[in-house]
Amino acid sequence: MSQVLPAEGGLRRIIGDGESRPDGEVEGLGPEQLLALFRDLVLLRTYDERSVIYHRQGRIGTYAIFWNHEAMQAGSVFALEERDWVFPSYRDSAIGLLRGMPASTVLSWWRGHPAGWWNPEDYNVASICVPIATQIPHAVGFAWGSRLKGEDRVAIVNFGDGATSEGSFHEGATFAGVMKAPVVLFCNNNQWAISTPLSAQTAAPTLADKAIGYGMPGLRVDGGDVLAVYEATREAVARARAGDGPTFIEAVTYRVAPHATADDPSLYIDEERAREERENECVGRYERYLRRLGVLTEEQAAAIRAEALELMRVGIAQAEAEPPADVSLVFEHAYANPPPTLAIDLDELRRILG
Amino acid sequence: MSQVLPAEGGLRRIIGDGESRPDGEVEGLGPEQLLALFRDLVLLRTYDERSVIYHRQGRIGTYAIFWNHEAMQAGSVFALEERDWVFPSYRDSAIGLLRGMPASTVLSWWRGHPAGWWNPEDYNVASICVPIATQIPHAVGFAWGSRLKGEDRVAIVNFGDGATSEGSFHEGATFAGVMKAPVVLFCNNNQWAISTPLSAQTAAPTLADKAIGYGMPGLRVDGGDVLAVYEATREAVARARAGDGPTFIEAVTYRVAPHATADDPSLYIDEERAREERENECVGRYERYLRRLGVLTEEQAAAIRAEALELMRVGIAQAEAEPPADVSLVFEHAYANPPPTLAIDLDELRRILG
Amino acid sequence: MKELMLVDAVNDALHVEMERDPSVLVMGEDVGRLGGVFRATAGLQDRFGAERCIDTPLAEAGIIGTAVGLCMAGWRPVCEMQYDAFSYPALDQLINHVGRYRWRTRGKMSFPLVIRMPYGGSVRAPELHDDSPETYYVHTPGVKVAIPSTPADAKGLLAAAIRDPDPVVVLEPKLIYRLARGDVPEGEHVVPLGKARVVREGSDVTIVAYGAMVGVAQRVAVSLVGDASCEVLDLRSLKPLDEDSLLASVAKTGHAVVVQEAPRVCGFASEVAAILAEKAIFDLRGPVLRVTGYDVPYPYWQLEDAYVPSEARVADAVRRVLAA
Amino acid sequence: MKELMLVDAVNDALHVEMERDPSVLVMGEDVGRLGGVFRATAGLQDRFGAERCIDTPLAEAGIIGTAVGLCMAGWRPVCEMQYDAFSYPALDQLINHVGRYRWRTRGKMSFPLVIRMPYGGSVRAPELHDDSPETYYVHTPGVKVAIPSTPADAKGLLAAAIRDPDPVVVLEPKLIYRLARGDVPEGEHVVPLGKARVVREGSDVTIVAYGAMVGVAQRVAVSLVGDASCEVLDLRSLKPLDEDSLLASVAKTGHAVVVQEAPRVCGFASEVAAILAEKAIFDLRGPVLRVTGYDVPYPYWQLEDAYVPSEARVADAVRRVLAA
Ligand SMILES: Cc1ncc(C[n+]2csc(CCOP(=O)(O)OP(=O)(O)O)c2C)c(N)n1
Ligand SMILES: Cc1ncc(C[n+]2csc(CCOP(=O)(O)OP(=O)(O)O)c2C)c(N)n1
Ligand SMILES: [Mg+2]
Ligand SMILES: [Mg+2]
Repeated sequence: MSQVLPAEGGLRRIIGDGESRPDGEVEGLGPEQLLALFRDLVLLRTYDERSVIYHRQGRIGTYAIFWNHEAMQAGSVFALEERDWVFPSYRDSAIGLLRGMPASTVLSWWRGHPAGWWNPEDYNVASICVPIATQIPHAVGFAWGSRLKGEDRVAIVNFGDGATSEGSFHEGATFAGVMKAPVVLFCNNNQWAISTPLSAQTAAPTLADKAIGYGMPGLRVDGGDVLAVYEATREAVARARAGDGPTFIEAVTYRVAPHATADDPSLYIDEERAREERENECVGRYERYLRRLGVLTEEQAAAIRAEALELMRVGIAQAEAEPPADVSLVFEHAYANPPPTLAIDLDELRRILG
Repeated sequence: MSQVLPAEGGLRRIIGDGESRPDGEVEGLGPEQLLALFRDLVLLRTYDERSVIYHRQGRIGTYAIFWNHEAMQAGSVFALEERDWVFPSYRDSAIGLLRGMPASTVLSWWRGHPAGWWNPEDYNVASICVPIATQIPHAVGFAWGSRLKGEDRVAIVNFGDGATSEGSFHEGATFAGVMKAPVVLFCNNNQWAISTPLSAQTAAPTLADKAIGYGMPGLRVDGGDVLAVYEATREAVARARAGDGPTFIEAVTYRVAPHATADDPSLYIDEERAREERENECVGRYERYLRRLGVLTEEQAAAIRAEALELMRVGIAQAEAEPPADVSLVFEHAYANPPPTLAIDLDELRRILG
Repeated sequence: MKELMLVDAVNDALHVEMERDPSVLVMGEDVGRLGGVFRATAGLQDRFGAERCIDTPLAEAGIIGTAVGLCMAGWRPVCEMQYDAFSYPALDQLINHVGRYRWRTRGKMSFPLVIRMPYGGSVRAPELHDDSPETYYVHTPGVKVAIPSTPADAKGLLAAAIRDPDPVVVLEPKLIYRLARGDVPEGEHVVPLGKARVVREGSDVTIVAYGAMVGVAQRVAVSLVGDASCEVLDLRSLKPLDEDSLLASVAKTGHAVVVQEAPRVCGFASEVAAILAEKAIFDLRGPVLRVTGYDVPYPYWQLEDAYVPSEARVADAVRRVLAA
Repeated sequence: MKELMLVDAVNDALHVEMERDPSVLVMGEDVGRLGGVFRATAGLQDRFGAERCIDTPLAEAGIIGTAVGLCMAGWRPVCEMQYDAFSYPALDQLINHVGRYRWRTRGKMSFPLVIRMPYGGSVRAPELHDDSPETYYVHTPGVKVAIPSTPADAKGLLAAAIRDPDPVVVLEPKLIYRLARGDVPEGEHVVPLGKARVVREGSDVTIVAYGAMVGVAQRVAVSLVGDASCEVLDLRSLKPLDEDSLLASVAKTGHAVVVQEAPRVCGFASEVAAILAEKAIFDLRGPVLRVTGYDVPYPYWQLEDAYVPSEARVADAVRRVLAA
């Protein structure tokens, strides 16, 4: 029976508020790494803000905004080795950028173009998962299977608060505990599932309280504090690597943007609470921390932003330069050995399309 | 956010061991009730033992044995009012007997005869549920719906330790917590799911530890102690009636009989542990308790057994006297307004059967 | 009569039926405060309260599973699945319980629940917002399936589904939620299940369709005027199925083309073709052609127009059956 | 060659393939210590260890969901679903991931998992131990489906499924697990997917069947000798389907009867009939009749013989197609 710490009550924090609450530090993170983390945050933030604009311009389709989720994405991935795998939810569509995936790839996904479908093995990033919570068993199976093969690979799976209500979460977490899979179940608790508040999702005191039911530790961290997210994930990854099994991390934040470009949160969200959160959004919070620490200058920050913007300019240009997809792609890749009917269907389709 | 007691560690017990551990008493249970409870236990035990014989004699089909589960079934149902509903698993097939259902009905179910399919409203006992854990959302919906209608009805749902791994358990429990449904989730933890031990089912320290993840209290009780089961259930039912929502009860026992008549436990079970448990089986344990209390005499016990045996004799006779099912029953009852094809199919079938 | 978009006709039906029968409730993800991601349930929570228009946890099997229990408590739940492909977690409850429970009680208890969802493609959406799952539902015993193609039918079929004592799955073609506009009777309006609609009379070939494919069939029929006289039949309800109208039409035309968005193998078009091969074999003067989605995953949207049956593909099939 | 029962041929295939390929593992409920409730996996845990023959938690969606991840880690999982009707909780993973993931990676990653399960009725079992779920599987893009009717095919088709780079569902007719005995090649034995088997030659009518219905068809063919010359075709694999053998046989006989245990609407018999209505319409000299389970819940076992296609019903259908 695995040793279980009771889930934490308070939220782990490192970054102070510049006033009463003092700044902390993460052992082992030097200036370069602190800057690298800032670069990651800016990259994701820029991707997100540009995407909303591209959507308005009709250059990409519906888009799931992740503004103010960057600290959870960047902080958790920063705690991984390159060989570790990430299993993103649709909310984490751009997480591959942190692994060197071109922006054009993710933009193409949102443009409904085949160039948006990558080979997970190229980045150790699984496909964007649209059905809520269903990627959790995938991550668990991958982690368990890697361990069986004697490979030192950890998997992290990102999902939301709403996802914890799905049977897929439960069955994935159950397997993770039993198989002692080296996996991190990373929950972004932004307190909303589209228009459904956490209070309508579960009666559990905290989401981390679910962890003990799977025999794994449950950590709670401020999801807007990239350093706290990093440190908690690092701890979970170390536990996984040591063969001590899975960890559930609840990162608490608040969704301040619409669920997606098609959504109108004014119908349900607490604007007051959202305004507060916006003023304390995760990228600015970290930037102010670095300034206080004297690790980041105006110029560096500006340069990093410019770099990210440039990357997006290139990205959208490349995405828009993609040649139209050939109809053969309707049939290709569905099977390694397709049933004979598919080739006949393609021929007929070509004949009709002329 | 509902008040949550942390799940209990030790097991609740009332019945002593006749030696070091003294007997307790349940407040409010007088001699009649104590005897009534004994009658229930004997009735179920007799049903079970006769069924195994009937199976060997080829008078019923495969049968899921519940020997030594009687205390959990009888103790929990004894804590309900007639108007409260029971949602049994296939392991609890005879639980309707405690609500006045004729033995012939349950025997007919195991004989694959339509007479075994009852109207739940006649006994406030739902249909026997074969797919594991899938009856849990039914019980939750029923309890929630009854409350919405302003009806004072509690639901109890019985399931096993293995069932707690299913998504249906998780989603049902999640709804129960959120809707504050007046439902009792009663888990018979007999430590086996066919040949799968609890250790391969979950890494949770105890099953009761799952309760906090749904914002409900988790109680742990000795499943072989009918009085402890009764008292814990009474507490949970009171909470439900008071509008304070669901409770999870883990009743811990050990499966000493084969999973079902077709099963060969010698391939996996711990015979040593099983022998111990058999010596401490729940009906005998309660009988010895009543003797020590001086509430039950040899004669009474014999009479109660004879009564139960007679009821089974009548039951099997009635079940075997059922006329063969008419083929029209293949089509009836599937729809209230059947598609027209069904009548045509029946005519054709009658023509062919001649 | 007032002119409504299809999605508003759905909303109208829900208002009218909840008004009419206090045991009807609506439940699903985001159906309450938000009024549904397509606004199909807008206004219901304000009108009937949060206890009869319920925002549920994000758990489809839990929604359908608790709905079974709600039926046992005397409710008539109308469950929304947010999208077609997100209804699959509930298939287990649907197959093993929704379709079987009435039978289990030997007809003593009814399970008048409704499962409604937007379905179908061509909406330029991310993966898994485009499925046509009717086969999974119509193959399941004990469950009925209706699919409207007009605002009036969207209201009338949903009303019929809500009043029906059996479980009914209503698939709403999301592509035309706002594209289809039409006159809808005000107040109570019921379109009985199991009655197909002859959308257009013709003498050479019967084009059988449902949902968003009815519009495609109609446009093909128009485009072929002169070359071929096409009868367009909108099935409206797959189970019960109006076999009489189907057979009558094919007896007249002698030719049939069946259109569906779903993959071909074991799709409903195959069922229609099989019925014709059994009951209209001597009326058929040519092959029965199925124009369907392909037996591959529904593609990224830049290619979806090549996947979903197009006017060109349907017209080509019509020409081929007539040429054969 | 040695004579084996069908279930032992399954067990033999698992031993041979696990021996041959160290990346093959077996997982499911009670497959390890117990060797499966039908003993199909007996001996595997002793032979290959608890890490390659895994007793999983009681969670079907978890089994198939983690199997997807196991594929990504380089394994070839063979998942047992304990019974047909208990595979439904995993349909969501099957439809939304198993059948789509390879496509999602643009063919770069393979998902060579196998889902095998006992299926079908007539075994005098309690409710929900009798389903024939092939439609749910065969309608799903990206997934292949094989169904053996003999011990040799049970071994050979399972071996083919395990070696196939695509996901394959293998449905094993539990009724004949121990009733069907026959010679089975020892060691490696592969029966390619997509090749039907002419069980018996005939000239008047083709009886198309698979699984336990092949035996029924054979017995009917024998019983009708003199009245009608029946060709019996065992499809063996529903996807890929051997259309050539099907069409060749019907081109010869001009008549077809298709038999399945599953409910009729959108069953595979409908698919076969639809293919004939499209590609053999001018060969057909009578209606295509489907003899199937009915569109109602599979009944309690005292009535199951009236539900499952019987020799009498199949023979009656043969007479009717020839009389038409
Ligand atoms: C199985 C399934 N059901 C429903 C949906 C529709 N849907 C998309 S996002 C969403 C809310 C998810 O909330 P949460 O898990 O908290 O993640 P967040 O969006 O807040 O990051 C829903 C219901 C889906 N994608 N998958
Ligand atoms: C969904 C589902 N999967 C598998 C089965 C087959 N099965 C019948 S009983 C059983 C074990 C159940 O174990 P548990 O929940 O502990 O209940 P117990 O039998 O011990 O009372 C299994 C796997 C089933 N009935 N339903
Ligand atoms: Mg959320
Ligand atoms: Mg058990």
